[in-house]
Amino acid sequence: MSTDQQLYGTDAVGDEAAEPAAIRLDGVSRHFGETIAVDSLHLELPPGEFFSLLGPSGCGKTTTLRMVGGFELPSAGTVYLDGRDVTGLPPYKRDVNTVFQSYALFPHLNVFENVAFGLRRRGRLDRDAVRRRVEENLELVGLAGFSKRRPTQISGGQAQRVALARALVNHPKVLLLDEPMGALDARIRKSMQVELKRIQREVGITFLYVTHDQSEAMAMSDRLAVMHSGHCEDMGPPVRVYDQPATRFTAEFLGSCNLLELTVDGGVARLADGTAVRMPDGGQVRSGSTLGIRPEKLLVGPVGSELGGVDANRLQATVTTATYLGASTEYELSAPWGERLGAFAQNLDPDARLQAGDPCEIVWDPAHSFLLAEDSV
Amino acid sequence: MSTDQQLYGTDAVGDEAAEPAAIRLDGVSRHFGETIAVDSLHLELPPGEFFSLLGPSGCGKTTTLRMVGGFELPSAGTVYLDGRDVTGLPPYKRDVNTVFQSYALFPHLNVFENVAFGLRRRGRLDRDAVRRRVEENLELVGLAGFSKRRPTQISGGQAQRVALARALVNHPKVLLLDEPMGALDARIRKSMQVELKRIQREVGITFLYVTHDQSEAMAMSDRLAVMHSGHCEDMGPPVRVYDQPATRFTAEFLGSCNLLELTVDGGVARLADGTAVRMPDGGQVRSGSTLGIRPEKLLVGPVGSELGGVDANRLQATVTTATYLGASTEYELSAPWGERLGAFAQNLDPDARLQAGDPCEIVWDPAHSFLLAEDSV
Amino acid sequence: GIRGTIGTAEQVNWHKYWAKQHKQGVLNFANWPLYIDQEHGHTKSLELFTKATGIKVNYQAVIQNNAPFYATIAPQLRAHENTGYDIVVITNGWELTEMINNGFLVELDHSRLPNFARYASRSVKNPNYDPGNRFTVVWQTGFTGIAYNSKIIDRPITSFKDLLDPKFKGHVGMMSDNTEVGSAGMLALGINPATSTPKDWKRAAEWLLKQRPLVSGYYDQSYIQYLENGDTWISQAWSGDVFQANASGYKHLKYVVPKEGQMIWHDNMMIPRQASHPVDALEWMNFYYTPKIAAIVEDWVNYVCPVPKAQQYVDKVLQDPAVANSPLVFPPKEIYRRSHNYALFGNYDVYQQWNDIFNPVIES
Amino acid sequence: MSTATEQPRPTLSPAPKHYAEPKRRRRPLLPIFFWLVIGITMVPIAAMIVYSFNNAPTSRITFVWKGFTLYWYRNLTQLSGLTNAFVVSLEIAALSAIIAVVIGTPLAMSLARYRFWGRSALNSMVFLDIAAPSIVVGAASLSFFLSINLANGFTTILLVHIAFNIAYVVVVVRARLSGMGRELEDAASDLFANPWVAFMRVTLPLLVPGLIAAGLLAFAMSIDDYVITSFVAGPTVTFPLFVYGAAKVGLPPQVLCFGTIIFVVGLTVAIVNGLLNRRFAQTRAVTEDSLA
Amino acid sequence: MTAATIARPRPSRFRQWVSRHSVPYLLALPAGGWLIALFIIPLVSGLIVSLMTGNPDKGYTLTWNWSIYKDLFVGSNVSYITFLLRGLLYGGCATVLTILIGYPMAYYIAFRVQPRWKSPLLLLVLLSFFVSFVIRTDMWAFILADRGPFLNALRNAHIVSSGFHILGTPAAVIGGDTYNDLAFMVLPIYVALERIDPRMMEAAGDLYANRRQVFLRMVLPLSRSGIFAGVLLVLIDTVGDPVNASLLGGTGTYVIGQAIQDAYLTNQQFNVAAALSTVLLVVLGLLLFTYARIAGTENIEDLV
Ligand SMILES: Nc1ncnc2c1ncn2[C@@H]1O[C@H](COP(=O)(O)OP(=O)(O)OP(=O)(O)O)[C@@H](O)[C@H]1O
Ligand SMILES: Nc1ncnc2c1ncn2[C@@H]1O[C@H](COP(=O)(O)OP(=O)(O)OP(=O)(O)O)[C@@H](O)[C@H]1O
Ligand SMILES: [Mg+2]
Ligand SMILES: [Mg+2]
Repeated sequence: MSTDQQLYGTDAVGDEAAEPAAIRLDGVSRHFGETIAVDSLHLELPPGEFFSLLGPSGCGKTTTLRMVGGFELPSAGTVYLDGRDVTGLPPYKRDVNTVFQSYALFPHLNVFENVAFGLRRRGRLDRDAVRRRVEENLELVGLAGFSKRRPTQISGGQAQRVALARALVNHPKVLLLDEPMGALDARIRKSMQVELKRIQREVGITFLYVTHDQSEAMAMSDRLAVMHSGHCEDMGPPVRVYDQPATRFTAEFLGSCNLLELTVDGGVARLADGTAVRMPDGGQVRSGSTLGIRPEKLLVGPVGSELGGVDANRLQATVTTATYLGASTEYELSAPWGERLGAFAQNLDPDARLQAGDPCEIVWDPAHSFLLAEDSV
Repeated sequence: MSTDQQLYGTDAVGDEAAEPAAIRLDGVSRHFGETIAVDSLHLELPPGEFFSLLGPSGCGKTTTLRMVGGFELPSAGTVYLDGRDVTGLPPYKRDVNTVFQSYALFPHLNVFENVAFGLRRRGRLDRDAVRRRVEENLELVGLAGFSKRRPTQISGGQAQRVALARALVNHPKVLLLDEPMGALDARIRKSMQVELKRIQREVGITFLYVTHDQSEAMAMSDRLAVMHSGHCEDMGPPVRVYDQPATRFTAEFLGSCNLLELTVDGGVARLADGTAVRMPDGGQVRSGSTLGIRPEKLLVGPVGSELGGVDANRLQATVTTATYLGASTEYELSAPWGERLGAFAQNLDPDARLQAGDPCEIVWDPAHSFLLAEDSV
Repeated sequence: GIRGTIGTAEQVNWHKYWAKQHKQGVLNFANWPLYIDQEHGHTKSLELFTKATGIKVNYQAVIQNNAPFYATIAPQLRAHENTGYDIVVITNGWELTEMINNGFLVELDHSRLPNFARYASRSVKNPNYDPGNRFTVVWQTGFTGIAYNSKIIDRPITSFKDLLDPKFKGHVGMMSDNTEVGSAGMLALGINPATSTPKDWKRAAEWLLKQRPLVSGYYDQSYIQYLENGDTWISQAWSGDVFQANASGYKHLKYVVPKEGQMIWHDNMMIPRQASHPVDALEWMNFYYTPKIAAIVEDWVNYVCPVPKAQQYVDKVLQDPAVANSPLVFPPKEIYRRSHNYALFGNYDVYQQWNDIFNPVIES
Repeated sequence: MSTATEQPRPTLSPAPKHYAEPKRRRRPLLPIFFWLVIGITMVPIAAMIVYSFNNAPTSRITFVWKGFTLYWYRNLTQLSGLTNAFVVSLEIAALSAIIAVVIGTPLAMSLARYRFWGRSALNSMVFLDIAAPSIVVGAASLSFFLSINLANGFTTILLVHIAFNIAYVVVVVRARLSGMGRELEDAASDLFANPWVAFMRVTLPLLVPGLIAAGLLAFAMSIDDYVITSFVAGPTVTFPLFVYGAAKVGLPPQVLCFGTIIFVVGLTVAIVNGLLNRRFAQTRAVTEDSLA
Repeated sequence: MTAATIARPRPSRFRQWVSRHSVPYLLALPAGGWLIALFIIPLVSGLIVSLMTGNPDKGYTLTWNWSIYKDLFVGSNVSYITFLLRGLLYGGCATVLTILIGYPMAYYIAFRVQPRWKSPLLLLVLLSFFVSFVIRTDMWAFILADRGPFLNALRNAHIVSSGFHILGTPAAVIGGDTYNDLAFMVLPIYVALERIDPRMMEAAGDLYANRRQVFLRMVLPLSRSGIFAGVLLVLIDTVGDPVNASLLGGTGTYVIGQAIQDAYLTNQQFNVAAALSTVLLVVLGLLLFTYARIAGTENIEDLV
């Protein structure tokens, strides 16, 4: 697995000596007949981390989660919880709890009984202790008054909180969440994100969070892994992964991105039309490697407007479409060599906005761009 | 209906004399037993306009659309399609076509037959003509090769295009779309928006578009109406409605928004802590009226950074949370008087971003703020 | 393979057998529907029996037809298992022969049947199908002749030939039981079924097929309804049914003993080999063969009474001269003389031959 | 609205199945036809109920109305043959229903919850069991019992009834299970319930209405079966067999009484169960939606 | 990965594999076994018995007498072929009738009544099932009897001639089959119709299809699977059914079902009976298979 470590340069590997990783996947794979859902995956979560698995539909996120939870057996590889090999253990013998995408609340039990279910099964506590634990966890998710309600009598957001409480009440070492917000609508979702983050900070247990919504992942995670057809494309803190993606897929999946082919002559990197461009520091460019610039890093202004610093890269272009989004405007620009570029500008004065057809100047700071080696492309 | 006109100042009413409106709703209402789905609604769409009905779930958008399409009969009011009263006509006698939220493609017919369905029913064209028309419309939506596929064998995005072609092939006077992107995921959605806009420009027919996604509405519409529990809250071009919302509901529905209570003494408007603030021009302020500022209009910087112009409003505050979203960062700030404010900053250099706890300076240009009279609140 | 019946019989010493048996106070009686007295659902004869002997009778009218019923109990009998019945009532015919030949029946202990010896009519003693009544005693006797609707048919009916009269086309009824049909065919040709040969059977079948176009249907016990409501004008018929019909208001239906003669049959009580209450069964047989009980049953059933002395009882006590004086219920000698027995089938192959010849007449 | 499902989902967002007032004109042909047919189907039922109260002189049903009486109900058990037959039918129906549910439910679970070699074979077997013509099933069973020289009677009836009831139970319960989705069982085992506890605490409680329904269906199928039973009954007489036999010479009124009683009881049970289901329906709806 | 975690022995993957994969078989075992022992094997033994020869006296022994299938239908003195065809004819007519009657009813419940009325109406359709099959059939015989109230009324009103009768005619048998199996047709069609998204019909209307066209081009094609399921149930049930034929029919309506019953239960010709039932099974199987091919219905199992 050494190769992967170099590639991902994860910061978690070092300190095993101290305390064992909360979760460790060691070359775990899962095949369903022909389809390879997960392909020799390596993961390592230090205790207390909020870690997200991010990826398009069908990339193997759920399967990975299910293997950690014990709902699927890996076809190969080992799963460690807390340094212990649990690969073969059934779910009910693992110190892990899950918040299911559809919550999977027991419709025949009321909220209280749902939350108490796990404690009852373990039977380590007497009735009062159970009552207290359940009460305080309902408190925690802000559903103090709802004990007697049935799952059918509460809203999606509330159901989601119940599912959370039902998992947390067992004080698991690790909490698994499979697109817990999938069923919620945009507004509730936003507040739940904040809520969830708060709770994680309070209880301080490890969260393994599955989602295909990159903004959600970036907003909440300490680290995230971008998965693609069963294997891990990139892993690291959100800022790193967003600003310096390791692969083209990551770059594009985490939000739209301009990717420009580079040619090198005379040690200078040039764009398609030959314009010389400054590179980000430390990026050694080869012909065929690609320069990436996020649309929000492209400053767009009327020709001659003095945007950016002295050592910024500059291009002339024309606006092809300007899409008004309220808070911001999205521009589609055509570069001199005809390629389409996307730019993104926060809206301030309405009259400052460019219209389709306007000529314009594009500016970006080399430090805001990144390089992709062609092999990763 | 006079009152509404004053309130919305629609620009379409005047020119009935010239050419009749493509759609005109005249005090149309629809009751379902107790619930009032639509409440005496007035609408007027000039030919060729892209008009959006925007509003929260259950506000009556679909019902309105269904009445235009002829699937519901109004409880009161009249529906005109280019000047003709069609209130009582069944759908198959109206020169209108609909793209349904779930597409409602006929599962037992292949793509070609689905698209040809309307033409065959009308039977005005011979087989070849039908074939040609269908082909060219599949062309138009970029599904040239798909004639023989069954609805089950195509993706959501493609199904969506088929539904569109199926409607457009009949050259209707008006096209009705009920959350046509509802079932698509964010990415495909984005590209479909552009597609749809392009097509509308090409065929140049009137679109009545229903959605509850404000950015979608603003990105595509010439004009939009914000609906709320059956009646129209505000109507106009996106920029106007976003930057100068008529009501509090509109302001908040179209995107998050800071709303500050104002008090007036000595002819000067002051915030809760007494700071004097400059008003947008022409806004006559009364005590109890509210000042609205969109988060992206709030510039946030470290204390002493010289942001904004000379006549900008300035406040000292501290960052409570900073949420990283990749392209931008969302700040929650606490104002001196304790109120929470939202701000929104495009990400440029990572190190320029503020962290939770940092003291900061908030700046906004009076022209970027708007006033709400308390009665509208 | 599926076990056959032949060779399943075993030698029994009936003295020892009866010595071992004793009364248990229960009797499971399998009979045909509507074949015992019923007054608003009460069965006087059985109630008297229970009162007299303390034996509780479990009377079940489960027998629709001989063959099907025999088919249902045959497997048990072959397997030497209890059929659940202590008395079953079966018409003389192949099934009965079969049961006797294969030792499926208990030999009756006539020392316990004094009433049979004393009261039984000569016509039911020592029948050709069960010499010496070793295994069976008669429950009812019946005649199969011709009945016709005197309202519609004005000329007298005297012969089976009349069943061939084209005037009656589409209104002639026949029985669906191939034994009855076959016998009718032979009588029509002047053949005595009891002594008939397969060659005769073929001729009879030809006659019947000739007659077929006139026939409106081959009916089971429902034939009488068709007579009553005039769908059939002339039909093969059982004496008792016609009598009951007359009694219930269809006076215009006339029963005729054709000049070629009529068929006589006997429904017999018998005890299956593994029956669990044979003594109780014998007690009932004995009890039944008293004028009083026979009369009570007869007054309702109206077939032919096996106990001549019942006539007085019906007449005097039950005050029912119609039944008492009916030649069909208490027939005079010469009626018996004009009655013929069915052909006897020695083994299955013969019976099968009969079926193959006559089933095509009926099944269609 | 931001789940990433690629396929359109027709069942979302309220789509009115019926138009509320104001209505368009419709000629009431359908309702008239519907109620006409229903009316016709009611005729024999009505006749049965009415004539069970007819004061018939003989103990065969007759057309002429001789006045109202409860006599036949009061003397319900008068015909020992009929009563026995009815009791036998009840016993067989109850036993076969219970056994079929007990052994059919696990089969349904394995079919609904697992992918395994031979699954489709089992499925087709269950399907065939329902689809096979009863006359063939009856005949085949009889040939079987004959060839193993097993004398027919109560036992054989029971064996065969269980055999065909299993299929009905499996179909009903399987539908119920797939409606429930396996997520709940996953959740239970995630909450430290071993498979057995998970079944007892989660699956079973949610399955109860389904089991009741299955049981009732099985009971009905068994108590009403004539064709198959007629082959394997031997000398044993069940209610339908008795009725069939009696039908040839005219039914005793008590048959109608029993029929009426079955009718009333069955109807009430069905209605009660329907209401029960309605109560569970919402809960099922929730679990189903959340899976969509 | 500390030495400790590495050193810890891992439980045998194989044992888990077995324990997890044996579960479904254990669950399926009782009922599956039961079905094999008392459904599949009997079906086979039915075939075996048909290949036996003998008679109830001597018993029957397996002689692989395939020729019986020829003998039964070619030059047999009892024309079983007629009975078979008659059964198919009656069954077919009944099936068609149930479609013609059942479809409108299902349509009415599915589309024309408020949701809360649907299950009550369905219950009405099912109501006759709460009366014993034999009783309700015989009640028809009782009501339609030649001297029964219904026909008498007709005769007195001189609507029909005095000779007119219903019982004993093929019409009576087909009618009985239709009546008894109507619900088997209504239910699956109703289910299929319920599955149709009403917006599908609105879409058709939106595309200029009037109500007739909406029905012909949308509803009918989309309810095909329901009709198929109905045909499956009704045809199978009616073709072999002996009860209606013997209670409502007469001598001219003798069908294969009765033939099988009589061969078994009257004449004890076990081999003949077994052969007939095997033939019936095969014929029905082929019929429905070809129909499935024509109707292009996917996975028949789903229909049940
Ligand atoms: N039980 C299963 N049987 C067969 N294939 C499966 C099964 N479960 C998952 N797969 C396949 O494995 C791949 C990964 O599935 P998985 O559910 O992990 O993706 P995912 O990332 O969770 O997608 P989504 O975001 O839609 O939930 C998919 O191609 C899926 O089709
Ligand atoms: N057929 C109906 N019967 C009863 N109430 C209805 C019916 N159709 C709509 N309503 C009610 O009318 C109101 C408006 O419904 P409508 O579908 O127009 O809202 P909407 O804006 O389309 O919501 P969404 O965005 O969820 O589609 C809702 O309260 C709904 O419950
Ligand atoms: Mg998933
Ligand atoms: Mg809507």
